[in-house]
Amino acid sequence: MKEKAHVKNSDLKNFIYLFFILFVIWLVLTTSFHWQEIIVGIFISFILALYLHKNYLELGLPKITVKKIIYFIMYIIVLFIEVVKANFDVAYRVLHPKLPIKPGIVIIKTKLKQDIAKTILANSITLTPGTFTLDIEEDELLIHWIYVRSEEEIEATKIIGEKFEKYLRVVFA
Amino acid sequence: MEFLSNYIYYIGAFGLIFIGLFIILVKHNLIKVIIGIGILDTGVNLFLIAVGYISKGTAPIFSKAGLDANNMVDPVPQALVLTSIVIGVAILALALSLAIRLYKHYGTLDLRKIKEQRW
Amino acid sequence: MKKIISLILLFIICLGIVFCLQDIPFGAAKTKVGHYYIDNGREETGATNIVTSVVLNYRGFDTLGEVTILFLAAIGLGAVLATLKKKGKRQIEPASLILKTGCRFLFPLILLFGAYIFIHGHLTPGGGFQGGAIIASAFLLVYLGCRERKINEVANKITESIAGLVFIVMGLIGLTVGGHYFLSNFMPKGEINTLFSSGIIPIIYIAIGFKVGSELTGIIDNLMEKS
Amino acid sequence: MVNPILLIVVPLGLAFALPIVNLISKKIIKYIPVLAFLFNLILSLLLIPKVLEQTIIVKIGGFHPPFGINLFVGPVGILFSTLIALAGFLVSIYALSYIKEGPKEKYHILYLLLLTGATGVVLTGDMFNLFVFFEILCISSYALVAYLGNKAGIESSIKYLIQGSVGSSLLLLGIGLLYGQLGTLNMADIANQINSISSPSIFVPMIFIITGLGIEAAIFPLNAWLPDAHSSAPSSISAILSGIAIEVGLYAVIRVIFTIFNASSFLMFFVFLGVLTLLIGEMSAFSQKNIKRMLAYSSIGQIGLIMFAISLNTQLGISAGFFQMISHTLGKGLLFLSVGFLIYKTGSMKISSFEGIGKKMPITSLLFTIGAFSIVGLPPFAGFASKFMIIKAALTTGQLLFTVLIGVILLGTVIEGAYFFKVIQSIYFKGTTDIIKRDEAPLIALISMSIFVLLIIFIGVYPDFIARILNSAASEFINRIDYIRSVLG
Amino acid sequence: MIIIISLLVIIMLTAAVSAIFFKDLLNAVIAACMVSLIASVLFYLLQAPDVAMAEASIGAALVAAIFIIAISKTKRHEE
Repeated sequence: MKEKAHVKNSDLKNFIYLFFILFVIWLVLTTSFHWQEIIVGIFISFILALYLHKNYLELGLPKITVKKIIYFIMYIIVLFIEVVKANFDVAYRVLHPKLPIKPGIVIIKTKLKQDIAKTILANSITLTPGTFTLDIEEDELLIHWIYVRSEEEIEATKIIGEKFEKYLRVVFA
Repeated sequence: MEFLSNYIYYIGAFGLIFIGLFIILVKHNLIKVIIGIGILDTGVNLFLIAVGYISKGTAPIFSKAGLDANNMVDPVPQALVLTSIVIGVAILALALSLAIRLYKHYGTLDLRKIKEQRW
Repeated sequence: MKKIISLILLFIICLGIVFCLQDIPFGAAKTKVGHYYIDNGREETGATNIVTSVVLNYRGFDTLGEVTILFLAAIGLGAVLATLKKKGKRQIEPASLILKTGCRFLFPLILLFGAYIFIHGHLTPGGGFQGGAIIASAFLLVYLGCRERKINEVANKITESIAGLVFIVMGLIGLTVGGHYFLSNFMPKGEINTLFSSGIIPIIYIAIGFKVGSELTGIIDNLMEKS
Repeated sequence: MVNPILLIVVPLGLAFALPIVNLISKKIIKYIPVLAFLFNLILSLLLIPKVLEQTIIVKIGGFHPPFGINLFVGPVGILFSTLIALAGFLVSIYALSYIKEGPKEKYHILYLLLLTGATGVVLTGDMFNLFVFFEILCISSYALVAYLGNKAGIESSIKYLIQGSVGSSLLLLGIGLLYGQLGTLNMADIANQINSISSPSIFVPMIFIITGLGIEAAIFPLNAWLPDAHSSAPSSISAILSGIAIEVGLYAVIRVIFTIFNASSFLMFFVFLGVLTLLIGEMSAFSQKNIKRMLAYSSIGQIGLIMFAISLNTQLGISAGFFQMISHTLGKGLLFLSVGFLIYKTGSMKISSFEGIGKKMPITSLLFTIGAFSIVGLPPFAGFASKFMIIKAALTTGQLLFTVLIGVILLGTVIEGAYFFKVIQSIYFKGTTDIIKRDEAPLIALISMSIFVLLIIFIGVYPDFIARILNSAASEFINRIDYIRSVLG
Repeated sequence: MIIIISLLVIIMLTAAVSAIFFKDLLNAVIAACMVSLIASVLFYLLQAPDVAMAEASIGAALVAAIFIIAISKTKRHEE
C-alpha cells in the first residue's frame, strides 16, 4: 500500500517536471505571450506529459534551483569557449605542413552518476573537435583523441573531462 | 558573372535532372536506380522553385508588417513542390520495399540478372 | 554503347530545354495567379503564410490527393511486405547509453516541436507535412535508441484513418452547410496573425500532421520489422 | 444534392475509413468497394442527362478558375466516370470470390484508390491536379501489380515503377515549363493563352507532357512495362489495368493534344504511331504462349486502334474512338475476368494447358469466347459496331492515306482473330474427349461476367443507345473554344 | 553571394556525380542525401522556407533512414 502511494507520488513528480519543461520550450518556440498561444501550449504540454511522463525522472534529471541554472549557463559558456578553442587547435594541426597528430584511444573516468549527466558530458566531449566519445561503460568513457597528450587515465580525465565535469557535478548534485 | 547569377539555379536543377536520368538509364543496381529517381525528383523540384523566384524577393509570408506584397516570390511553385516532395518520398518508399522483396526472391539487386520475364 | 546512346538522348533533351528556357527568364515577375494569391490571400483565407493558404485553400484538392498518395504508399508498402515473416524477437544488441538516454530525453521534446510546426502552419513556415515528418523522425529515434519498445500498430492505423476522415469531413461540411463548395473555408477567419485564425486551415493542417506522422512512422515500422 | 465531386470524395473517404472497418470486422470490408462503385454508378447515371444539357463546372473551395481548382464535368468526363464506375462495380463483385489470399484489406483499399485516381484524372480541369491524380493511379497500380508477391509480380512492378516514375517526373517538368511561361495551371486558361507563345517553347513542354502521360497510356515505344505488369497482376486487376488505366492515360494524352495545345498538326504523327502500336501489339500477341501476356499485347493493339481513330480528328472518328474504348473496356474486362478462373482451375497460364477446359468449365469458356469475339469484332457484339464505326470514319475522310491505313488495320484484326481462335480452338477442340467432372467458377463471378456479356451484346445490337453521348463527347474535343469559355466564363 | 551559391551548386552536382561512381551503396545514399540537403539550402535562398523545411526533414532525413534500412536488408555493395 505504502509502496503504491510512493509510485504515485513519483509519477506526479515526473508529470509536473515534464510538463514544465515542455511548456517552457513551447514559450521559447512561440516567443509570444498571446493568450491563445498559452492555452494551446498548456494543452499540448499536458497531453504529451500525460502520455510520456512515465519514468522520465529516472534519467536523472536534476531539481531546478537558481544556483543550478546559473551553473548550467556557465557550463554552456565554457562549452562554447572550448569548442572555439578546439576548433582552432584542430585547424592548426590540419593545416600545419608536418601534420602534428598522434591519434589514439584513451579511457577517462567520471564521477557523474546519472545517465543524462553522462550523456551530456559525452556529447560535450564529442562536440569539441579533436575528441570523440565512442562509448560509455559504467563510469568509464572511451574516447578517441586526435593528439594524445597522456595515456594515463587520471591525467586524461583532467585534460578532457574535468573542465565540463565540474559544472555538471553541481548541476546534477 | 551575370550569366552565373541568371542561370546558376537552372544549371543546378538541370544538372541534377541530367544526372538522375543518366543513373536510371545506365546503372544496373536497383538501389542505385532508386537513388537516381530521387535525384531526378530533387532536380525537378529545384527547377520549379527557381521558376517562381523573383529577384531580391522575400518569402510569401506576412510575418511582420511592412513587407511589400509586390516583392514576394510566387507561392504557387512552392505549393506544388511541397506536393511533389511528398509524392517523391512515397514512390521511394514503395520502390525500396519492392527492392527488399526482389532481393529475397533472387538474392541479387542486379537488374541484368533478373530475367524471369524478358526485359 | 548504352552509355553513349543515353548521353546522346540526354543531350537532345537538354537542347530542347535550353530552347525553352529563353522564355522563362530567371528572377522576373511574371505570374498572374501567384500575384492574385499574394494580393488577396490574407483577406480570402486569413492565413499570413501564403504558401499555406495556397496549399490548403486555393489548391486544397491537390493536398487531399497528396495525403492520399502518402496513404497509398504506406498501404502499398504494407501489401508488398505483407507475406514476409515478422521477425520474432529482434536479436539486436542494445543501443549505447548515449543514444538511449538521448532518445528518452529528446522524444517528448521532438514531439512538441513537431506539434509546434504543424499548429503554426498558417503563421510561420512549416505545416502538416513538415511537422508530421518531424514526428516520424522522433519515432525513428525510438527505434534506434529504445529498441525493445514497439509502436502500437492499431493505434497508428486508427490515427491515420481518423486524420484522413477529418480532412474529408471538413470538406464535406463545406459542401453541405457552408457555401456549397467542397473544401470551402466556412469557419470564421478570425484576427489575422493570431493562432486561432484562418478558419479550417489549422484544423486540416493538424489532421495532416497526424496523418503524415502516423503514415511515415508506419512505413518505417513496416520496413524495420519485416524481413 | 447531386454534386460530381462526390464521385471522387466518397470512394476516397471509404478508403480512408477501411483500416478502421477492418479492425471492427474483417468480413464486411470486401463489400465496401461494391457499395462505393454502386454509388458512383448511380450518381454518374443521374448526372448524364444534366451534363448532356450543360457541362457542370465544379469549383473546389469556391474559388473562381483559374485561381482555384475546378472539375470539368463534360460529356467526356461523365462518359469515362460512368465507364470506370461500371467496370469498378462489376470487377469488385467478381473480386468477392476471386481474392482469397494475401492482405485483403490492403487489396480493397488499393483498388478503391486506383479507380478514384482514374475518376480524378478524367474529371479534373487543372494541370497539376491531373498530375496528382495520375500519381494516385500509378502508385496504386504499382502496388497492385506486386500484390501476389511472386517473382514475376515483384519484377514487373519494379519495371513499371521505374518507367512510371521517370514519366511522372517528365510530366511535372513539362508542367513546370508551362507554368513558367504562362503563370497558370488551369487547363482552360493554358489553352486560352497557348497561342501567345512562340511554337518552339511550347513544343518542349508538350513533348515532355505527352511522353510522361504516354508511358501510362502504353503508346509505342513507351510500353515496355505493359505486358509484364498486366500479366502478373491478379486477374481482376489486369482487367482494370487493361480496361481502365491505359485508356485513362490515353484520355489524358488526347486531352492535352486537343484541348490544351490544339496541336492538330501533331495528329498526323499520331495516326502513324497508332497504326505502328497496333501492328506491334498484335504481332507480339500472336507469338505469345502465355494467355495473359497475349491479352496484354492485344490491349496494346487496341490502344493503337483507338489512337488511330481519334487522330482522324473528325467528329465521327473521335466518337468511334470513344466507342472502341467502351467496347475494349467491356471486352477485355470480360476476357481477363474469365481467364482469371481458367488459370485458377488449371493452375497454369500456358495456352496449351487450356486444352479441353471447354468441357470442364463450359460457362466460363463460353464467356471467354464471347469476349474474344467482341474484341476481334464479330457481329452482333460491341466490338463489331465500334470497329465498323472506325472504318466508316476513316473512309468518310476521303483521303487515300487513311484508306490504305484501314487496310493495314484490317490486317491487324486478322492477326487478332488468328490468335484468339487458336485459344478458342484449344479450349473446345483439343484434349481428351471424355466427359470430365464439371468444375465451374463461383456463381457470383459468373453473374458479374454475365453482366459484361449482356452489356456487350446490348451495345452491339443497339449502338444508337450511346450515340448521343459519344457525339457530344466528340464535340467537346473538337470545340475547344467552348471548353475554354465554359470554364473561364 | 553568387559565388557562395555557385559553390553550393558545384558541391551538389559533385555529390550527385559521385553517387554514380560509389561502389558502396551506403556512400551513394549519403551522397544523395547531401544533394537533398544542399537543395534545401538552395530552396531557402530562393525564399521558399516551407519547401526547405520539407526537403530537409522529409527529403534528407527520412529518405536517408528508409534507404539505410533497405540497404541493411539487402546488399551493401554494388557488384
